[in-house]
Amino acid sequence: MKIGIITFPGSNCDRDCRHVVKTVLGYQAHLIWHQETSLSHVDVVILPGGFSYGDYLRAGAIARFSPIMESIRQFAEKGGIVLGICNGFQILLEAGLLPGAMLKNRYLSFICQDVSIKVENAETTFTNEYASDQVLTMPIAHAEGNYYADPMTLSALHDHAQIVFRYCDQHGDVTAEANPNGSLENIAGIRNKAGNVLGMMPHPERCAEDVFGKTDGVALFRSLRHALNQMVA
Amino acid sequence: MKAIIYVTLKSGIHDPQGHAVQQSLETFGFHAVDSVRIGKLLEVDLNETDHTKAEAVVKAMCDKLLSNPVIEDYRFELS
Amino acid sequence: MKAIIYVTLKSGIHDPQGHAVQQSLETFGFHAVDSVRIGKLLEVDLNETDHTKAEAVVKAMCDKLLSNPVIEDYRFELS
Amino acid sequence: MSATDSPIQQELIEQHGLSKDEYQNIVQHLGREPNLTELGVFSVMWSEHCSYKSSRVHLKRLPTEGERVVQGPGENAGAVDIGDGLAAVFKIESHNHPSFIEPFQGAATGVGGILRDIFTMGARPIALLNSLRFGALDLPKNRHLLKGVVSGISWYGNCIGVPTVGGEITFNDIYSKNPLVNVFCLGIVEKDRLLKGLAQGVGNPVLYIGAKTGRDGIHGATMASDSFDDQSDAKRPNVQVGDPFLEKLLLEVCLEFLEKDLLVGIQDMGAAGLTSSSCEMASRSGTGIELDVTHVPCREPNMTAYEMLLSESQERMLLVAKPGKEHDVIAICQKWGIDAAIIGRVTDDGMLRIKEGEAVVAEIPAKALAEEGPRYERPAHPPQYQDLLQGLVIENLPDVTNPSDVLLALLQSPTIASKRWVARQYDYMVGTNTLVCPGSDAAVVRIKGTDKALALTTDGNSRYCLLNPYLGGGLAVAEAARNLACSGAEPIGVTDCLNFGNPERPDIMWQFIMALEGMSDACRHFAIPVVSGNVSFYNETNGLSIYPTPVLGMVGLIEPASCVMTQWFKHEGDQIIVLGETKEDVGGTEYLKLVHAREQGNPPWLDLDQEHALHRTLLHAIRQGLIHSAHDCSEGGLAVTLAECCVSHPSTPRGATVQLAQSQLRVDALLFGESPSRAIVTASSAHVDALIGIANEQGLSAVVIGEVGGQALNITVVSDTQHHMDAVHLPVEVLADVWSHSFERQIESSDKS
Ligand SMILES: Nc1ncnc2c1ncn2[C@@H]1O[C@H](COP(=O)(O)OP(=O)(O)O)[C@@H](O)[C@H]1O
Ligand SMILES: [Mg+2]
Repeated sequence: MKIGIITFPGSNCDRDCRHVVKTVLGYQAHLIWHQETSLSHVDVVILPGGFSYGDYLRAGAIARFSPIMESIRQFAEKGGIVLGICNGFQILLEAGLLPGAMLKNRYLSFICQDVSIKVENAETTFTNEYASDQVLTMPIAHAEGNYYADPMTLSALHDHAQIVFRYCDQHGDVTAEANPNGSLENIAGIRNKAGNVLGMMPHPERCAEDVFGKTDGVALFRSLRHALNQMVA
Repeated sequence: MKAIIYVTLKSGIHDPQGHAVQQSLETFGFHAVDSVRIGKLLEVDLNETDHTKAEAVVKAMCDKLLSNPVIEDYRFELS
Repeated sequence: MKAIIYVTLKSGIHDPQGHAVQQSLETFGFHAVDSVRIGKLLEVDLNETDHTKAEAVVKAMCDKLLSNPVIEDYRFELS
Repeated sequence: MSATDSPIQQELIEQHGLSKDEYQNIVQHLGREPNLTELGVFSVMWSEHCSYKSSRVHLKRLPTEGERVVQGPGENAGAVDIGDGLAAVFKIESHNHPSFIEPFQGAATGVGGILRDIFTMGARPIALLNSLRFGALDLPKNRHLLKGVVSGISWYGNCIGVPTVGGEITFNDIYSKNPLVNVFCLGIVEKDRLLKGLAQGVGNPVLYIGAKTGRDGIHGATMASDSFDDQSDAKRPNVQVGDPFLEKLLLEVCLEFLEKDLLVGIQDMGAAGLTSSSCEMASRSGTGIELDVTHVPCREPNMTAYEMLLSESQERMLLVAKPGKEHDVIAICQKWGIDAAIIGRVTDDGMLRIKEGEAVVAEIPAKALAEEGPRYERPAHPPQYQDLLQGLVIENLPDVTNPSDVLLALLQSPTIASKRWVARQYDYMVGTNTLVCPGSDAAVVRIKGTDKALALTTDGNSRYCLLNPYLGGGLAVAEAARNLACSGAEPIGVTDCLNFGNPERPDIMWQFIMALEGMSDACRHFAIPVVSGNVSFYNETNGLSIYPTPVLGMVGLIEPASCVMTQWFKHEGDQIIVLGETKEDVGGTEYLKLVHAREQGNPPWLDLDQEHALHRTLLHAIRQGLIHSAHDCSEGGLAVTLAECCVSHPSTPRGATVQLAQSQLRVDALLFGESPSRAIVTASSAHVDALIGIANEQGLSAVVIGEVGGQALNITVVSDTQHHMDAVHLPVEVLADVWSHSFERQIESSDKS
């Protein structure tokens, strides 16, 4: 599996993603500068976390005009797998590759902590190595992760099983107390209608090594490979 | 010309930042405040003297970058 | 009453955010933009009907909380 | 050289913070009267902040050598060898004055500054820590300062993507008008590729990269060398605004220069901006630098040479490129969207020569600015109040009768309560290196590509230093080293930030000298070299000085990385052992302040040999896999330490049952006294004997005092006559709630009262 990781000015989880994909999991990883336009050499594109353009104006707003974004749009249209993590999710929203928008967190400005999230849909390109309703522990670290969509968009998300992860408590109950940022319906991650683009606020690359005592992120990357194998087959 | 652009959250969308500010006003003893909503104020200097052209440019900038139509409205003044 | 408060950076204070926005507008082809400065726009609903009192309250709020007098100026309108 | 336009008046000299003698000295160096620009340049370079004029003669006492030292004090940051061809580069710096004037931007730009110090050495920053001091949280102003500082640190560090992995915050009213903001950064570089602030090679191009120059912070360096009075508001236009996004680009650009080997030298434009970077680089290299200010990228129109030379606009660097490489440098800057300009060249005449086009506007020997500034051996005397401070007669105070309540009160106090409210505003995980997150004795980051990890801590206890600055200095070093040892690390280097009052006062100077001596002796004893540091004087408002506050940032090596230890109890049934001896150390404690409202007495006595024995015992025990947790005793004593062991586990608090032998001690000294050189460790029963053996070999006492388990913390005190006192009996739930949430409750609920 060849994974392309986009570096925008201000990305800061690009190298973390590469470390996990390449050194920990043994896949191929390429950092791709945002001014490049070719994605022909990769199977999967990751938009990593960070503060592209300092998150000035709105998180992800400026990055979406980078030259690579047009290539990503075409890549996604042809069914290519695109994963946006944290700031990457925000960029996908701003670019219109995923529906909705991010508001500022409801309580504290920036929150860094481990949260529990529930796999709402284990049939996706991104989650096929998880069990349905499985409760995962993953870190979040963001100031704008309060997902918003208008009622029509929200019902479309429901209709097409696009909600992939929700914040929950340790037992898997999706409660208001378990919602760290005020996100609509505790949404932590959504995919597009076609199912090949996912945006999520938690960081799977930060929980993919034994040394951290948490490895729930590994299955996400494994799911991608599984999905790719099936696409080829 | 100079454009003053006002970007506000669409009505009906909860404004967490405004809410937080309202709460701290409350704790500082400003009880007369019912609600606070926070938007952006952009002052843009343009080297464009034609009013119609300037208007078109500012509108395009707002649509493309300066506001997010999913959650925000904007209006502007030229002078 | 309703107060619209405009908070802007004092002149001479660097506005990295505005600068970054201006630069990206430039790269997206908006060459007519000389400078962008970004401030805040606050809409405050007050349950106060007396204009003079409202004015005093809003001024106090701005001085104490809504603006940072070290780097920002403000002005407001009541309606 | 153009003649002085109009003669320099006495008033102007004073406005520049220069004394008459200093002015005469300038005239001597120049062989003529300076012009206004030159006067400005001298004034910043000879300010306390840049010249260390009151401290330099004393700083020599610090031990700065050791086998691992790659770079000692004098460069942008210090560096120590950590093996595998790598060096750890680190430094601590204060941003106290700017943070008082504007807490958010002041703290943010402090983080920006320390990061630049690290990556100008070619090192990639991998961790930030801080050390903060505020007045008590019941004053709204102090809460405002705390919130502003924390969000400024959080904004800058998170945005640039360097994790803030730890720090410390303590509270005392003395900091109400002079809060302290000290920030520490650590980076990693290949040892042989360390970059330095050198301007070698006559004719080599001098480049300016980064943000454009504005009129920000002109005279920031002289401000940092000034005390506050009620007119300080007038100094406000000096506020600088940080741009972490630009700094992130600068960071990547600098590392790319290193990779492509384009540079001779590089230095950050910190305090006194263009002036200090250029004259220091030239002075270090025995060369000169000639700059033409018309090439300096400016943000505002009509800036004068004076303004450009003294501006403290953030996120700027000065560099000297290898011959012919200047265009590669510019190309890399263009790729990342950063301004770059060739503004001058290296010369052989030792002069800092500033031109405006063809006209020379300033011409000063670089060494005169950077190295030959004034140096004072200022008078130093112990203050008369010192005897009063130390004169505590403990027998006159009643012993504790309600230890449970006192324990809860201590756990609630913001100095001791969990700082999770703060830490979770920081991205402490970015970089995927953080093995121990905020909440244990030290933070631990792994070094990718090796089997090593580094433990990091910042420490300092200013009350100890007030009561006995010599002892206080040593205790700060001891605590830092102990925190590292508890984490499984061997201390390998230290950086210090010396925050003091007005050095022109003999009592302050005495505190400074004594504290420095205490620190030096302790560092020497433990063989930990000091490789970098910072002095912040004039932390004084309306004549009231802060307590003497030396803060240490210490780095320890863990190898293999699997030998990492954390402070919390882990297994039911583990035996609890106290290492080290408890003495009657009540003076200067949190307990004495909280319960008896006194900041008095002699601070706990520090026996350096015992302390060292503790460090070695901990390291041996951890490396041999004998223990499951280790937590040092510091503020709040044994009782607080035990409670923290119970409740600081990130998810699962545990109870414990403990019996303490009173052996001649007062109960308050036993439970809440702050004897150093102690730690609480746990081990399975099978390993207890081996552990005690190691301790005894090192000449350290080790006593089993109880067992982990149950739903409560029970502490029984057994007197010499076998009388049993149920000192503490508290459900773990209660302890956990009080310790975990008190801090945020005090910040948030006091706003509502
Ligand atoms: N300003 C801060 N920023 C981040 N973490 C902090 C801060 N203050 C305290 N902490 C964390 O809380 C824990 C306990 O701090 P402290 O009481 O100072 O420890 P110690 O007494 O062992 O030095 C440490 O892990 C520390 O890193
Ligand atoms: Mg400790």
